[in-house]
Amino acid sequence: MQTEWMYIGLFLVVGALIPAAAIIVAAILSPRKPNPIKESTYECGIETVGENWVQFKAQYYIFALIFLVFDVETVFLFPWAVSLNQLGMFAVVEGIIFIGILMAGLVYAWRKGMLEWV
Amino acid sequence: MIPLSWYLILSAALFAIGLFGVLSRKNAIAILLGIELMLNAVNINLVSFWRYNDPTRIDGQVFAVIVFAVAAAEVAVGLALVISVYRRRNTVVADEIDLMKW
Amino acid sequence: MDSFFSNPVTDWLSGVFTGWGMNPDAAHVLTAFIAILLLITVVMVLDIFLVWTERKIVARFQDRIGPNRLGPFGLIQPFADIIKLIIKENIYPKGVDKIVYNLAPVIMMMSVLLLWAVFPLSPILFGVDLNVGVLYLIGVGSLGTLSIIMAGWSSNNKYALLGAFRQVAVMISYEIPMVVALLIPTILSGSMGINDIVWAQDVWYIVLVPLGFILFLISATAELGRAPFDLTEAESELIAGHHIEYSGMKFGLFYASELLHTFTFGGFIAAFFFGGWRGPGAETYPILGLFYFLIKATIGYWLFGWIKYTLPRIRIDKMMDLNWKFLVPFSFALLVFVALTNALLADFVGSWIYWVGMLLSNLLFGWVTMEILRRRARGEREKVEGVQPVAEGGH
Amino acid sequence: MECREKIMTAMQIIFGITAAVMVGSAIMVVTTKNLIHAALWLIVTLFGAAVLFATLNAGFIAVIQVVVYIGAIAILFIFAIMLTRREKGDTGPGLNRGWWLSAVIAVVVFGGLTWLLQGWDGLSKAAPALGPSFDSVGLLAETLVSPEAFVLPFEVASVLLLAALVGAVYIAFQRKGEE
Repeated sequence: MQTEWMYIGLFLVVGALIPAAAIIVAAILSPRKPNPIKESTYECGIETVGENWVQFKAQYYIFALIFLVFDVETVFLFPWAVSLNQLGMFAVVEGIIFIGILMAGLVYAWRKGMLEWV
Repeated sequence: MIPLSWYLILSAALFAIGLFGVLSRKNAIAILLGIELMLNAVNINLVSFWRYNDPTRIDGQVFAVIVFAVAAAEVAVGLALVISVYRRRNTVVADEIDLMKW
Repeated sequence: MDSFFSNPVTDWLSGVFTGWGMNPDAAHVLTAFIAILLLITVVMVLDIFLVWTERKIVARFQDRIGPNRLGPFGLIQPFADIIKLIIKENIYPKGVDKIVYNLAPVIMMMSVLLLWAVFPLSPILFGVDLNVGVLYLIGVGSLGTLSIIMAGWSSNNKYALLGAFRQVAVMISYEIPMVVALLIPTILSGSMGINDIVWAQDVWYIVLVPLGFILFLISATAELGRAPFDLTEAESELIAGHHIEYSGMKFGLFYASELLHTFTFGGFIAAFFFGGWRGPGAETYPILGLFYFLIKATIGYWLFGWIKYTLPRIRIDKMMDLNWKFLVPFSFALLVFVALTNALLADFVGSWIYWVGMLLSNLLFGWVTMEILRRRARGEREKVEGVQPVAEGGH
Repeated sequence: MECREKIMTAMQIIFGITAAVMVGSAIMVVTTKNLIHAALWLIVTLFGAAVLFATLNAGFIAVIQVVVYIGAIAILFIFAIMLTRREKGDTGPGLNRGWWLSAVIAVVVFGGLTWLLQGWDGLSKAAPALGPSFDSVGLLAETLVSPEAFVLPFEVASVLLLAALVGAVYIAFQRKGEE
């Protein structure tokens, strides 16, 4: 178990080093002649107007929030799915109740019109 | 083997740093970041106690999973409150949100 | 079972290192390091050829020939591309957050390479046999999401930020149906390990749960950010999404990681639904398993390409509607349904009754869903048609 | 036996590096002015915690840490920071006037906790060895769902998540006509 995770860790290190090496090699080999026009922010050829920091609407947060709740639900559903074969019908009913309760949340958000993007 | 004390001291350190963040940050979201650190310290404790006591009793891991759910609920509601306050009063500085103070 | 890190070859190699007077653990780590380096090099070379394949496929779909000048069939073209990317000027736009800006493509590529750590290539050739493999897949995917946010935020560009946020909103939304689609093989095989899932597929899961396969295909397409869900490449509105300000090798990494990600997901589709490396004689001759697996993975990859070059892009609000109002409820209903049928047919596991029962119940579920959708569509059409005479009167 | 001890030393080195990174990034979380940077440092800390869970043989918890904290909670934080900011970077000091008092309290808490731990005799206990067939994921799965153990918390968790979803969505939702 621990050795498996050590391999994963090693993989992570190598997997980060190789792209990093690619960027570093490119940075060494490539020319560098900066000028203000070249470094300006890209905006379809016109001059950048106003702050680069735009205000976002709350809809992004709503979706991230619903996602968070369902993501945590998977924490519980994966053990449930693994033990389903051993525990049989009881576990299935349990899972149905669990999913049903959460679906109520989705239905609530839906009925309140919170799932509309616009 | 790593002694149990290492984990516990690390988690105590994280807890203290999180506490400092909660007490001293001005921004309400930064305060929530500090709370996340504290919850993580708790999780490290739970899992290391599970590992060092009796791994065949899985309770520690179950508690950790429940802590995940609680942390998610806390963050969701906390950040929603911050956003709601920001929309009404245009600030996220905790000191200025003193409507309920009096 | 052997794995990529401890098999006769690596044992022999670490034996050689030990013979040179190295301590056994260090030799083991060094061997694993070499194995990983080798695997990643092979993957990167594969990635270079994927660039060529992608360009050839898109050319064929658009009735062109594609790269054909450099070398036979233009095979040397991707190498020329790489040389160009390496010697391109290294531009830092005004106001970028340099560390985060450079870290984003690295994390992106790393998140794709990490998937190969659990890739089941053949019965004896795989990375780590994690017992939480499926969840590992999702966790690594979330690193990719993170890198998109980092790229968009650090670029100091409105469009990059907006594109990144849209992309992330889509990715996290479609992650829910994907997770549920992955729960279905987990239920059927009773394990989260990818190897266990492959071993459990006496009958391919695409036969048992075709709807699960379709669900996974749709959500994986969105997760990969490919058409019809490639919002960030909506050139007319968002230019290029999170990687507008990237050029040279950093852009190259984003591009290469997208292609490799697609191929990797083709492989996971093969592992979860097409029986992985399984096929006649694969268990006795593992090399045959590798062959089968690569063919299946290529079919999966080609499937993504087919979808990408056939369907037009979908608007973001339609995409969100599709996910939250159809795919999420549908996926959970399917999950419950599969769990229920699986429990009801538990006595027949391994016999043809189970397989036919699963398939028929799945088809029934799909038919009922289609019928409900058809009814709703008809109702909405009638609503629209009721208004139409007024519109026609204007002509 | 000797070989085994060397692996343990390797584990200790890994633990040391992870702990140093975690403490450093945690300090950055509570002191950085730029909130996005604070959130990114928090992600580093959380990733470190995932590594620690892996060293503790809790693979499931480690993966869940990445899925839930990095994949969802951190992203929620970043979204919230984006929503509540009008200009890039923070203006004014990030810490309030009494920050030194908070620092003293934090140090006292840390000192108190370590002092308490020192007096406890269970501290030097070695971790029990796990057999090769020990499957903590399967065990966790059975315990979490089985009727004799944690079935009630399992269901209550879903109620908790439902309450959080309904409450948070209700609070954050911008009704029509508002602003």
